[in-house]
Amino acid sequence: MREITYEQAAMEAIQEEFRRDPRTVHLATDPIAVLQEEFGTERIRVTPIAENSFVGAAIGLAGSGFRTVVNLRMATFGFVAMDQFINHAAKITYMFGGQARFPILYRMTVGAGISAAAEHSVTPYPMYMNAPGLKVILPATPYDLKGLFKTALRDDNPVISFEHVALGDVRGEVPEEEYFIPFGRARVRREGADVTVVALAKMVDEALAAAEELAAEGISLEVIDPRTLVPLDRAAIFESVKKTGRLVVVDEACQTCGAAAEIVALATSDPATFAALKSAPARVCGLDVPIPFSPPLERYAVPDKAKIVTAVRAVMA
Amino acid sequence: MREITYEQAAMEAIQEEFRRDPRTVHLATDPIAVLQEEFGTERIRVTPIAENSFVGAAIGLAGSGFRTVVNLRMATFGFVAMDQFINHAAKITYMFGGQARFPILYRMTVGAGISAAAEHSVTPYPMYMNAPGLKVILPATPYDLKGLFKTALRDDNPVISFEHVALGDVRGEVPEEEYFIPFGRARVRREGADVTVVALAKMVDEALAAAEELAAEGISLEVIDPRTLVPLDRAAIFESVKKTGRLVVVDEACQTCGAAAEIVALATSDPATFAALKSAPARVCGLDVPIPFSPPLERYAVPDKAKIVTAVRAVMA
Amino acid sequence: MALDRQTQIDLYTTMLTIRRFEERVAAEFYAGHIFGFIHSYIGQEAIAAGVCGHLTKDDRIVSHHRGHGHCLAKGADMKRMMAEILGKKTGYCKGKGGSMHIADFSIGMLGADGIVGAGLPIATGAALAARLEGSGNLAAVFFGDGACQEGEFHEALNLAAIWKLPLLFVCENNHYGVNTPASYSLAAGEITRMPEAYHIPNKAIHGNDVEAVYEAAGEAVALLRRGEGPYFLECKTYRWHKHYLSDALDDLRPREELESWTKRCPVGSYQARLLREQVLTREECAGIDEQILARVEEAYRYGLESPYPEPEEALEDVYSG
Amino acid sequence: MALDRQTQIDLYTTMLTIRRFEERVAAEFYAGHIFGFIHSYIGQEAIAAGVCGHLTKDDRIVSHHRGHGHCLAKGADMKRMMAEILGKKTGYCKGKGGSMHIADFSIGMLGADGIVGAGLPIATGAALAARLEGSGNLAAVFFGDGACQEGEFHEALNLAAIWKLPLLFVCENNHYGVNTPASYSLAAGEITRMPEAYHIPNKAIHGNDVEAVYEAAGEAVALLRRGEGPYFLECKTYRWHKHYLSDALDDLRPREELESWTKRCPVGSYQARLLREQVLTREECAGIDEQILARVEEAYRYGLESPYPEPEEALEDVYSG
Ligand SMILES: Cc1ncc(C[n+]2csc(CCOP(=O)(O)OP(=O)(O)O)c2C)c(N)n1
Ligand SMILES: Cc1ncc(C[n+]2csc(CCOP(=O)(O)OP(=O)(O)O)c2C)c(N)n1
Ligand SMILES: [Mg+2]
Ligand SMILES: [Mg+2]
Repeated sequence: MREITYEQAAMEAIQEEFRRDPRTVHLATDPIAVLQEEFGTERIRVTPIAENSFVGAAIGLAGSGFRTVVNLRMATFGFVAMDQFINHAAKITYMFGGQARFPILYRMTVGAGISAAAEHSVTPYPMYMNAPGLKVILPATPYDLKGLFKTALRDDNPVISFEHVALGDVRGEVPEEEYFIPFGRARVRREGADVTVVALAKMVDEALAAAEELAAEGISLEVIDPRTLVPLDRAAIFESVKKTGRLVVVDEACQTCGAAAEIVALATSDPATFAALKSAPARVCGLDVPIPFSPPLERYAVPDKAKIVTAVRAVMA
Repeated sequence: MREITYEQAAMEAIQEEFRRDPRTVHLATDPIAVLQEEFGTERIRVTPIAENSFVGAAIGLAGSGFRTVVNLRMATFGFVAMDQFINHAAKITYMFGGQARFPILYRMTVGAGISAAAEHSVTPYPMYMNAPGLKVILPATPYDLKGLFKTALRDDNPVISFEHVALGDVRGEVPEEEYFIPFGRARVRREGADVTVVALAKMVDEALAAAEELAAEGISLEVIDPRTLVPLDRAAIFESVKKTGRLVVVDEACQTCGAAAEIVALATSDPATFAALKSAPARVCGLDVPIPFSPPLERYAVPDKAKIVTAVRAVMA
Repeated sequence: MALDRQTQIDLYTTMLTIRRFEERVAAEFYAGHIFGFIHSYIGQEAIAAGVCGHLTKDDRIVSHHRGHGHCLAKGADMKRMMAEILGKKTGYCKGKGGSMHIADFSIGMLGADGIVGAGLPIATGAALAARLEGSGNLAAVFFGDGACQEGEFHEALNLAAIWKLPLLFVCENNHYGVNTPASYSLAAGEITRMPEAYHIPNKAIHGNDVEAVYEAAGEAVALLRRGEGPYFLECKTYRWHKHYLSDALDDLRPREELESWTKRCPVGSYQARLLREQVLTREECAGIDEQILARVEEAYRYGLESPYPEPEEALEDVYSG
Repeated sequence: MALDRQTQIDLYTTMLTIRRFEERVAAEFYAGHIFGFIHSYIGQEAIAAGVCGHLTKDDRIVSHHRGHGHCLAKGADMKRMMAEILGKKTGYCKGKGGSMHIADFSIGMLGADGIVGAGLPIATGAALAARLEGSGNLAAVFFGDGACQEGEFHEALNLAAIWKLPLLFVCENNHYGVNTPASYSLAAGEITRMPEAYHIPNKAIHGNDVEAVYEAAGEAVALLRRGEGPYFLECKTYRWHKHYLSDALDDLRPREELESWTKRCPVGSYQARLLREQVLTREECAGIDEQILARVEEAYRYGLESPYPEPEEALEDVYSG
């Protein structure tokens, strides 16, 4: 199958859906040549550096019957627009009693590893998960990204796509034919018998590498990528844990109140899943520190294969 | 002992510390007469309605050797200032390598129950807990509030106090003598043998009421109020769960990625605590919905005694 | 510009409708039948009436926490408004929104909003939609002097200006944000210095004179429909009630100031003028009032008799579809 | 105003120091020895030099993502800067901050900051501190034309104006935010229309002429020290490098525009003038340059030879005390 990059997969999905639906608008602080050439500068608009204004504008467009893609670039800039995200995008459907639909796709990059220091290396999807009304997607491959974007671009709610900054240039197989990946459907990336490893975003690859290493020792990991965090495919996680009896959750976001906390809490408070657990579940998360600049510090602050291996050995002990 | 209200306890702590240290400033959008009379309008300043500006100003004051109390009123307005909270207040000590101290006390009210609808009834401390660098306190009584404020007003970090909107007028015993409550020290509000109930903010009272009701049935609850969420007194929670073998966490914040998720994940991933668990832990949290306006809906959206009782019965089953 | 009689009567009727509605809401609030946070529009009626008098259902408006007047002027159903304020299932938002969040998307009322300044960016989106629709529609956004202190206000002015959006900014300068005077909080002094900085055509008018509002809004709307970009209208006014209806909240504004403004009552002074100019007779006035009071009564009854939502409905409408 | 010789030499030396420092950083970046996001200050040196020439250690500054020049002009230690840029333990922030977050609180340099516009509110706090200290100190904040698009910029202008804070706003208008021209993004056109709206005294000057900057900043600083409230200085300039140093990022700015500005090099043109006016001889110039280059070399060596922090140090400094 042909291979394209993660970012190309995003562009393809946007182009296909913008061709289909003329009531679509794209907002970003920089011009995106490939889109502007095809759809013109009326629909593919360059915004000032004023995040609240264009995150909010998308809400007004939505309430007026338009669908908008907003590319914020780094998730750190999302904090500047948090009023529009949390007080408005998340609540507007509900507080108006469902009388209007708010189809918006917000894109932000997350993650460390590019020596961008504390402000520019954030992984804040847990905060958005705590705001009901937003859907949160987390594509880990070009294939998943395209399929999830196609779904997002037909969904009638504010969807936030968090894309790991290290994935943008990664290539992967993406079919030419149209396909959709439903929200709330996890993907088992590797089947295994001993430990369920739920891994998010870039951590999926680290978990797969850990699985490879541990297989040699006779430890068999089942690696699950939830792909969307809101909605979350609890059933897939519960089923897997019931089979393996062990759970390790790997996430680059800060540990406290993170997605991993939610996944562990869901699994342990489901009586049948809890009953199946042979050992205490473990979290392998970003340290509770801002991301430091210097590479040895930065590497230490985020999870990797070695930390996953250590955690797996511990839950197996 | 004399009784004063929760808000009076706050004022007393601020007054005492403002008397002690002239390099202290208070910022809020409204004039606070009792403070202005004593400390003057240079130090007790009325701000425009522009949250980012005054939340940020406190950071600049701190970096210049001043301590600031910022009263934002409702936590919903904090989202307008999220850039300054998350990108700056939380990270500034760290990203500058600890070369300066940032003593700031931010105050915000949280919670439902006053028919204020979705925007004005938020309980967002989980989001702030996900941002290392902030301390998060959650006083549930006038006594705790005063003692925690006294500590906060000598702490050299940004501290955020989340105060339940329904507690402001509640009276409680507060000694005349000076006292300090250290951060990270939970308070056992009721000792018990069967189930550990960790309850936050206004939920402490609901949990105590549930304990009373269940005592009649012979079920003995141990009710723990962590009082501060960052730092969190894990040891106290682990000890209690090891004793009771059962855990229910009660919090008004939305469930997903909430403080309750963190507490459950901490307890279950501590091997000794996990081993002591006789049943799956439970969360009794705010529903994952924006807070609705209409009283029957609003009441349904947040935890109460009845829901706690049901959850306790389930973990006892 | 002399207005035709029907327009004058319409303006008067809209203002009086808002007045009677708000009076009833306040009365029921203080009687303990209505709860929550109610920001009364009394004193500012001329603005909603004068601006919305030019708008069609295809034009969209975004309102703020003091939003009842905009709803009524845009043509919302009083019964469903009252039901919403009472938290009933038949309300515009099924009881989920309450006073601060009434909306009727079917008539282009995109909602009241409780976050100061936050409606402005949303309105730029509505204006962009109007521009893209290309049929001469426009958007209008109502906001207070307090909102002019928020960064979002400026971002919206800038965006509307560079994109030449058909957006009518309507600043309801009632001179206070809660108890803090705008003269303290706003360095500009004259609010129109702001749009001026962005080259946005603007005008400051006496916002209690409904014909002045109607006339200025009419000129603005004509510009907007021709696609000539945004316009900024500052309407100087005053609220009569406390910031929100409350037994507890103090009103720190000078008494004389309030009195000087209640003398310039938008509804009363216009009634006097219509009588004086013989547009309406006393009897006609009374007839209009009676009709309105009957509608308000009917609306309140409707709200009162409507059922509360079932508790479990709290779980609905978090997401569409 | 004729400057004395020492001041002229100091201004020249500061600019050349920044230039040589930034040239070395760029060279090492493109050689693969420096990484991360480096926003070069080359082309804008006159602004930091001219403004900071008036500041004492008790005055505080807040800088932005393009902050090396402000650090150097405020008197930061080049060795610790270089060590920080290289991510070393001996750096100003122990390697935690990197290029975008250099600070030296001991000399009143409150830090560079990577969030566009966010330094402005922080600077209002530093200015309030100066005011409360009451010793005629002040704060200065540097920011780009891009920052003028953010709401926080406006909130800071308003706050500084109503509180009459001793805050010097220094807008480094290099005409672009990344590749987007300010002429597109800023409706005001002339940036000084903004402070004007807030009644903040202001001036737009040629930011590549260090004496013009020094003179204007001097007048502003005098006002500020007298407690007469904020001042806004717009310095028109141009950056020579891409938005940040990078092999990948495109520079979409017109070539001729860049060339027209490199011809107006702040360092080169001032050198020519000092030679022409016989303030310095060619030999003296060469001597200054040699000294600076030696310091830069020493700083780079220092940085290079310094150890990286131990990984576990990532856990330190999240909180003070
Ligand atoms: C972002 C934000 N900050 C603070 C508040 C609290 N608040 C509600 S209304 C209000 C005053 C607003 O003044 P103005 O915009 O002039 O409107 P008015 O009430 O005078 O009609 C304030 C401070 C809020 N709702 N939102
Ligand atoms: C809030 C925010 N939005 C976007 C960015 C990404 N960004 C970094 S610098 C920059 C351009 C800033 O332009 P300007 O303020 O003129 O400074 P210059 O780079 O021209 O010196 C942008 C958009 C950011 N850092 N912060
Ligand atoms: Mg007002
Ligand atoms: Mg620029």
